[in-house]
Amino acid sequence: MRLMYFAWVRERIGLPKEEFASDASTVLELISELRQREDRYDLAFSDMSAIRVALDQELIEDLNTSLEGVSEVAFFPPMTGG
Amino acid sequence: MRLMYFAWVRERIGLPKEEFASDASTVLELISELRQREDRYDLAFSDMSAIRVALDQELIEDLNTSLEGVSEVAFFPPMTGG
Amino acid sequence: MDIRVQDAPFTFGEIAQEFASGHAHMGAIVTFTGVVRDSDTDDLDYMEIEHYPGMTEKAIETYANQAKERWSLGDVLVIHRYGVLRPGDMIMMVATAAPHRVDAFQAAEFLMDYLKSRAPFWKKEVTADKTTWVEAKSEDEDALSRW
Amino acid sequence: MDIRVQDAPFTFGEIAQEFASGHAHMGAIVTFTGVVRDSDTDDLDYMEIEHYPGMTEKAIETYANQAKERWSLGDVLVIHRYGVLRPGDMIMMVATAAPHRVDAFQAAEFLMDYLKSRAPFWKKEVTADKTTWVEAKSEDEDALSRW
Repeated sequence: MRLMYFAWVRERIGLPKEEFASDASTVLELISELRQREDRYDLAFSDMSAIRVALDQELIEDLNTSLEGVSEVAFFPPMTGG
Repeated sequence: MRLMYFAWVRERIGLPKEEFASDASTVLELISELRQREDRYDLAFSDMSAIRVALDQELIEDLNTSLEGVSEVAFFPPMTGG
Repeated sequence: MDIRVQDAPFTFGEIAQEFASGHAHMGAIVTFTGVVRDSDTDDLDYMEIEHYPGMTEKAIETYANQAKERWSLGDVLVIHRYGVLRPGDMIMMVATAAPHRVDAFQAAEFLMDYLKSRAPFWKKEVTADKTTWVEAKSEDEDALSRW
Repeated sequence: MDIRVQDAPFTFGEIAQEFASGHAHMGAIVTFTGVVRDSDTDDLDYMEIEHYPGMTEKAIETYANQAKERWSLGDVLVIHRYGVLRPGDMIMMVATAAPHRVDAFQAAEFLMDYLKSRAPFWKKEVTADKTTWVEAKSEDEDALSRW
């Protein structure tokens, strides 16, 4: 799947996006996998209250949401538009 | 004092304004005097719930307000600006 | 503060652009524009707006000052026309500039509610076969109670 | 419905004028314009807005459709810029046209509240000596609860 990072999440991880092969069945499992990869991921996801998630460009509220059929997962801080 | 009439009050009375010498001490007394002058005044003031009053260009709520020192009294229907 | 009561048309876009420019500390600009609506049967020939010269300007200034006391505002503009207007013509506009959006919105709505029911304007609608004074709506009067 | 996400500047007044014209059954036009505010110490060099191409347009369209379902609206326009903006530059605008003023105001406020906290934009402020990601405000999140 494609992972997308925005704003300071992008800066902490050091990438705007990447392809990542994962067997995670939920968002929470995917985050655990990423945190174990490297410190920069662990740091980026250390405070999940500051992270928002979109699956295929739709915001989700619950980190237990299934990743089945999802091709793009985006992680970013709370939005500051307007 | 100067009396001013607007919108359908003006049309019913048939004048935009007039000078009128009155000894009325309140707005209510002035209206009674006017109603006794002629039918067109009586008709214009027959439903006071549909009439708004300004003294020297300030809206008033209470018809018992004193006319002391007032030089301009205006009568008109509820306003429809905007 | 800029208050204009006039029979001449105004160009909303130009005035809005000028109002919105050059306020480096005002993050939020709100405008409201009132347009003459045609009747449901599209037969409105024209609308005629009467006002009370002198009182009109004073009343609008009073409400604009009240808005500046209640909200954090950088600037306020009100233009209101009188005379003959046709469907699609712009009757009036309000513009507010504030550091934050809530103040700009609230002040503009407050001004609109007061202009509707407390500024001395009266509207007459003229079609081919009749002339009608627009009646004040009870919901416009009720709208004032929220302030 | 007209939704534009762009890095190019836009001329608020021209777009507002065009939007407000030619709606003979829409009596009320509301616009909101967001302007880059300088810092309290006037040292903001520029702001950089990042967004999520694709999702941004979809999210705005979703909220605009929700507004059209909730209120009686004739038309909706949203423009939001991304990229580098300087103090005084216009970041975004919303415009709504409705038969009555309450719908036009409510829809514009609803859209603003959702654009603030639910459209994927992020602002970074750059001064001579530091770079800061703007933090989301709890009052912006709270504002959503009224809808």
